[in-house]
Amino acid sequence: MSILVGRETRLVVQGITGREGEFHSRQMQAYGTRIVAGQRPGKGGQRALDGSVPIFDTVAQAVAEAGANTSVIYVPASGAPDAILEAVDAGIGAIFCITEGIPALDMLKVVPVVEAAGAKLIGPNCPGATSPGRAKVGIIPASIHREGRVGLVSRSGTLTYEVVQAMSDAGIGQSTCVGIGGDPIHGLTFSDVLALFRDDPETDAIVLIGEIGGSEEEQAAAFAAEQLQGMPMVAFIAGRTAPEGKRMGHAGAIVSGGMGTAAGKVVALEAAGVRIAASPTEIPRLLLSAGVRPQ
Amino acid sequence: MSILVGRETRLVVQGITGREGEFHSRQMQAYGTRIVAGQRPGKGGQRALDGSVPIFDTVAQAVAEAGANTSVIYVPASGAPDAILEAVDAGIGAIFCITEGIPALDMLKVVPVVEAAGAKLIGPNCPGATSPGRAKVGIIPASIHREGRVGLVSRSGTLTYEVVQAMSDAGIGQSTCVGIGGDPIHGLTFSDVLALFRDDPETDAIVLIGEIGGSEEEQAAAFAAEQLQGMPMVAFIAGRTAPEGKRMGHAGAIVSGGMGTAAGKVVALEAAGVRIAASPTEIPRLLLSAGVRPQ
Amino acid sequence: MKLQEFHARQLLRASGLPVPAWSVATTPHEVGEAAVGYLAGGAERVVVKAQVLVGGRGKAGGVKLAANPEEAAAIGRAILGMEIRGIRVRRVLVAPAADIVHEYYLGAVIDRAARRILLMGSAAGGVEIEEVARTDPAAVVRVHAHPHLGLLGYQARQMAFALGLGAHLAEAVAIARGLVATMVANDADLVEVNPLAIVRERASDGTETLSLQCLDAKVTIDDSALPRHPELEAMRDLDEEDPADVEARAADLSFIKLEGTIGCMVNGAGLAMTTMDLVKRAGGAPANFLDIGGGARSDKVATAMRLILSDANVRAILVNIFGGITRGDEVARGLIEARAQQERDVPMVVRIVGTNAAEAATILEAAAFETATSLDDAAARAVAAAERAGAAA
Amino acid sequence: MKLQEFHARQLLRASGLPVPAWSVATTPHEVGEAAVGYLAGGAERVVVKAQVLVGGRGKAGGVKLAANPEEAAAIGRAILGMEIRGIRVRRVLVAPAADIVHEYYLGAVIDRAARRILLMGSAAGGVEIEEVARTDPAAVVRVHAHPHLGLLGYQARQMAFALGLGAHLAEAVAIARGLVATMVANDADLVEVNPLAIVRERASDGTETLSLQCLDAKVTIDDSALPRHPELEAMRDLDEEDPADVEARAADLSFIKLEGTIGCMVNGAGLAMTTMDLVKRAGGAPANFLDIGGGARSDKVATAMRLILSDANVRAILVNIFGGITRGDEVARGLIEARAQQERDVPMVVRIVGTNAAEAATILEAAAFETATSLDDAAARAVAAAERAGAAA
Repeated sequence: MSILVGRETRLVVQGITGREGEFHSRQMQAYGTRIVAGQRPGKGGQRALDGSVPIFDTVAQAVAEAGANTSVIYVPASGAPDAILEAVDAGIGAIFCITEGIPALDMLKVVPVVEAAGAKLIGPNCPGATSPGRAKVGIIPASIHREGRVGLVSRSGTLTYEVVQAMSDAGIGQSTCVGIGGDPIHGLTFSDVLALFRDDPETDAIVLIGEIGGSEEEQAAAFAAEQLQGMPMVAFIAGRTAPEGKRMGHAGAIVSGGMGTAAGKVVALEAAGVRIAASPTEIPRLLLSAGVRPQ
Repeated sequence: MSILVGRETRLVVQGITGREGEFHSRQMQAYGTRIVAGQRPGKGGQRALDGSVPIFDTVAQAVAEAGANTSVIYVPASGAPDAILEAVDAGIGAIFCITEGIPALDMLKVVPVVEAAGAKLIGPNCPGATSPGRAKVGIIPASIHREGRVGLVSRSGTLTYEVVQAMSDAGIGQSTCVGIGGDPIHGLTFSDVLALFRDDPETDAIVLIGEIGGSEEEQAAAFAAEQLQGMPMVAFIAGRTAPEGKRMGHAGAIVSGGMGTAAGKVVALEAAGVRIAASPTEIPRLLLSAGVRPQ
Repeated sequence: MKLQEFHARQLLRASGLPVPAWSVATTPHEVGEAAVGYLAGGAERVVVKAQVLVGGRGKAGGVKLAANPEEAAAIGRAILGMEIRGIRVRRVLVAPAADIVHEYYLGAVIDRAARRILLMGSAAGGVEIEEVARTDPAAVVRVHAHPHLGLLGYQARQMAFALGLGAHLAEAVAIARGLVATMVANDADLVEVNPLAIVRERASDGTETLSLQCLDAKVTIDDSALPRHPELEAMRDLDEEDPADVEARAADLSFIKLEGTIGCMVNGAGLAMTTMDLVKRAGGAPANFLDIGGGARSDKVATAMRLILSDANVRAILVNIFGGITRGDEVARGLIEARAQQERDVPMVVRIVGTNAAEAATILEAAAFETATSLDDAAARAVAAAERAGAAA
Repeated sequence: MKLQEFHARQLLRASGLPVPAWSVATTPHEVGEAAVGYLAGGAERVVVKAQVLVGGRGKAGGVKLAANPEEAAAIGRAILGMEIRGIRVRRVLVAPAADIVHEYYLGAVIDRAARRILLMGSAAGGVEIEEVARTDPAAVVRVHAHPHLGLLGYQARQMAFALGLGAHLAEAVAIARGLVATMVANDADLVEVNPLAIVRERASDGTETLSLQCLDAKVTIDDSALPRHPELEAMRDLDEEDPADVEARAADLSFIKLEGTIGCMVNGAGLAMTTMDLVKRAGGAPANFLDIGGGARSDKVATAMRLILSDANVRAILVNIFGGITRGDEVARGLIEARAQQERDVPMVVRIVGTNAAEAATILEAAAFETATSLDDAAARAVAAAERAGAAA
């Protein structure tokens, strides 16, 4: 098994005809991800990816006619909230929104609809998820992965790639790597993903890559203390040197009113028994010392 | 037992200081209904009904401080949707909205919120409910009732009183009489109330008073066919002579595009094994012939 | 409340929908003037449409095309003053006739069962949607708007694709969303465009363009919402209303005139319908639906009586009151007052039960009213009284 | 994006909130003129407030009262041109001083954990809400707006009653709902009124009235929403921005100037923060946060380099690129171009891994760049280089 993406994934790419959509669709297909449909209003009936994938006007058609169960969104910010709602309405179970720059108030409206429908939204402004050897959805580079039994969840993109690369280099493979996105309002939280890893028989340990802003790391710490005893967990928190009141690139990465500091998150996680890495390069070492075996 | 209202009812009256609110509160109290609170923004701290009932500014206070679990709304149409939402948010389980003249689009917004919270809304534009000998909530005259084991559900007010009076005169008592309201968009439907009667050990037979417009009687027929076999059911449908395209007093009582006719409803109910009364006065006779015994 | 077509067009246009130009004319001369303008502007013909709130204008000869101003004026002369289903035409709408490539239907209603705004579309425009629904249900496309967020972009696209409007996607999406937005902004319970049409237009250099346009508009407003829309209340067409309806509304009575001979005065809508049904069952025909509402006082009773008697067909009156909030004695006193003012002597059967029914009985007896106790009995007596009065007349 | 107080007041007023009159002045003369008007209009004093986007204006002497026009002009002269936390005051706001009976706090923010708009209120106005939350958490009243329906009437009433504003219920409800409406209409992520005050006003006949008024306003706009609000983008105060920030925004780079000596150029926000953290851990201090984004081309690299070097404190540069979408060789070529244009010679440590890292290594080696492979090693080398450069300077 694995979480969120795997061999059972039947992907529809929303915005498959755009530059990013097409580029990453090729990467995903090359990795072995089963892309069953593309979607682009007005291009229904055409085919994408050298004729290998049918394009539909609507996600509902992609579900009905191609059996899509997962979607990935490469639609500009102005259209992305609608794309998410369309996927939810079509009955898609897992929706990965790569799009960056969606206004927070739009997401405040979208997230309750997603939750009421029981769907899983990953992102927006996220790199997607990869279950090495099975499937990848999103934009995480394929080359950095190694099959294994450590689950990774992160708010970041390239920082995640660094950590995954370091793990793979150390012989530590991953069950699934999930980027939940850098926006303040998004779908699955750290705790949501931790719960999925807890229930995944092929995940033995967890790496969490957090950053300043919000309180999801603190909530994850509470979840870990209650629900993940016995499962080794290592965390790294970015932004210890970030000044207060400034957005550090990610819309969600901001310390304000003394809340959301890296120090606070580190304290909470340590109190929950999570090992804290001072640098991403320390993560493989901490995993090994926690009993994770290279494969 | 009984449904919706009973000895366990702890009522807050929203709009207790208005003319209608006060008048009917006295009637309800006289009947034995436990009114634990009144609510009227700005009159918190005062007392109503000759000092017997505390008034609160908010429904949340009425719940927290007086333990209200049921509310009845006598607030003008412009404020009633907000009053319903306030009751839902305060955790009230059963909300009776007596108010007439709420725009349909307001109710389209309110009903999904009520349903998402798992609360029960009865009305708007309804007379309320009475469980004879236990409690009454709303405006149904107390004198017409008789304790017994027939449940009654209706879209109408005075027509209901007629039927209840006729039943009581014939010695047929009621478990609970519920008016679901004459507006096109409302809370509990006929089928919802039928399901409550099905699960009530003290209800042995059901009377349904429908009228033209909408399709709730047809849905109730389908429900009865599937779920109420073995429970005698009698129905009367008002509006056989109503012309198409005109609202017959109730906002919801309209035949349009050939849909919502009395004839269609009668056919559907008859097909489900429901006995149809040609006049309200026939109802007691049909109940007796269906095996209901006078008490 | 139904709006006239020209008012409905105003609302659609205010929501940004593409509604072609129109004028409203009340004289043949104005019709001709309007035609001059549109024909000079490039239209090959103009359409003249009777502005009445009843259906079937076309079949009744209330919609005609004209190729020149003289013909337009002549048509205007023919239509203005014409009666359509009993309604005299006082206004016509004049508009350039469109070169229609294809007609669609698009309409928003309130779906009571789903508790959502329902947008219905059909590629078979120009005919009534109920007709399409009956003969070819699969040809009706249905999309429910989100209860809080309205019609979402993807929903509008689904409608557009299902109607085969992919080539006009952006226009169709804007129109579908605009239709629902019009409904929400105005508290309408129906907003209908039929036909929505692909229209061909030729520029002076001969190039042709195709665009989606709303060629007709039907809007009805939720009566319950009128108090918060004075601008819509102001659109009410009093010319087209029966004076009795106007008086009933002023007195806050729910009154609907029917074809029969037995006037009905009842408290409560369900009971009022039932009373009509029982009159019919007893062999008579109700002259009206009339709900005097809860807690009706004697002045309301007097107004109700006047409304009933304003109908010359009425031969008997059936009063049926179940006293809950309404007090029976109050109604009885109202009846006596009303009878005193009454110019026409019509037999009356009165049934008052419930709150203060005994007091009412005493009052009615003293005033020598014919009374009844059961519903069925009251109906039978009223029918008999009407028959007697009919035979005497 | 933070708005100046006078812009924030405009937005509140546009939403119908009670914001007393104000003027904006850029010269002492204008301050005096404005004061004349308000004092003539009945105000006993006027308040002159520096318009800057940093906190602590009051403590820095940027907010003063004046009893006559001369005093107002003098205060204007003192404040205009003053520096507050490094920002020069170019504009002041002049307003009649209110006779404050009681001060409240009311503010709307986005609650990330609850995924709702959160309205916070406190009866202890005039102080920062974070301060109240720290010292007396129970004194902060919290109400979450409905995600689709906004702040409902009953929620606004709950807030009003909890703050003890029952005597001003209608006003408080309108202000609370207006605050959230302002947030939604403008895609703000903060709308704050502090103080919201009960103000006493005396009419000429001596009668006193008490009313709720918004005496200060703070609004910040969600940067992601600025593309759909050109009218708000136009409120951006370029005078108050570092030219480097303006250039970064134009080049679509995420750049934040800091106090240290080691310039950082990284792709990805998380990695950029981490790079700063590792510089610190290695004993150095980062001069900036800089995310060049995904798929950055060589021209973007050149702009990034120019931004870093515009800071005179920079003694070394650390380039850290993880090639995913971004191609390492492209960045390497960009670095060579940038170095060629560079006016100041600053040591550079480059780490490029991931996509096309091998090609990048070849290019960098040929151009004699100092390279590193691990993150920690790169940080340590950059710190060492900065120390050498510092010692040499």
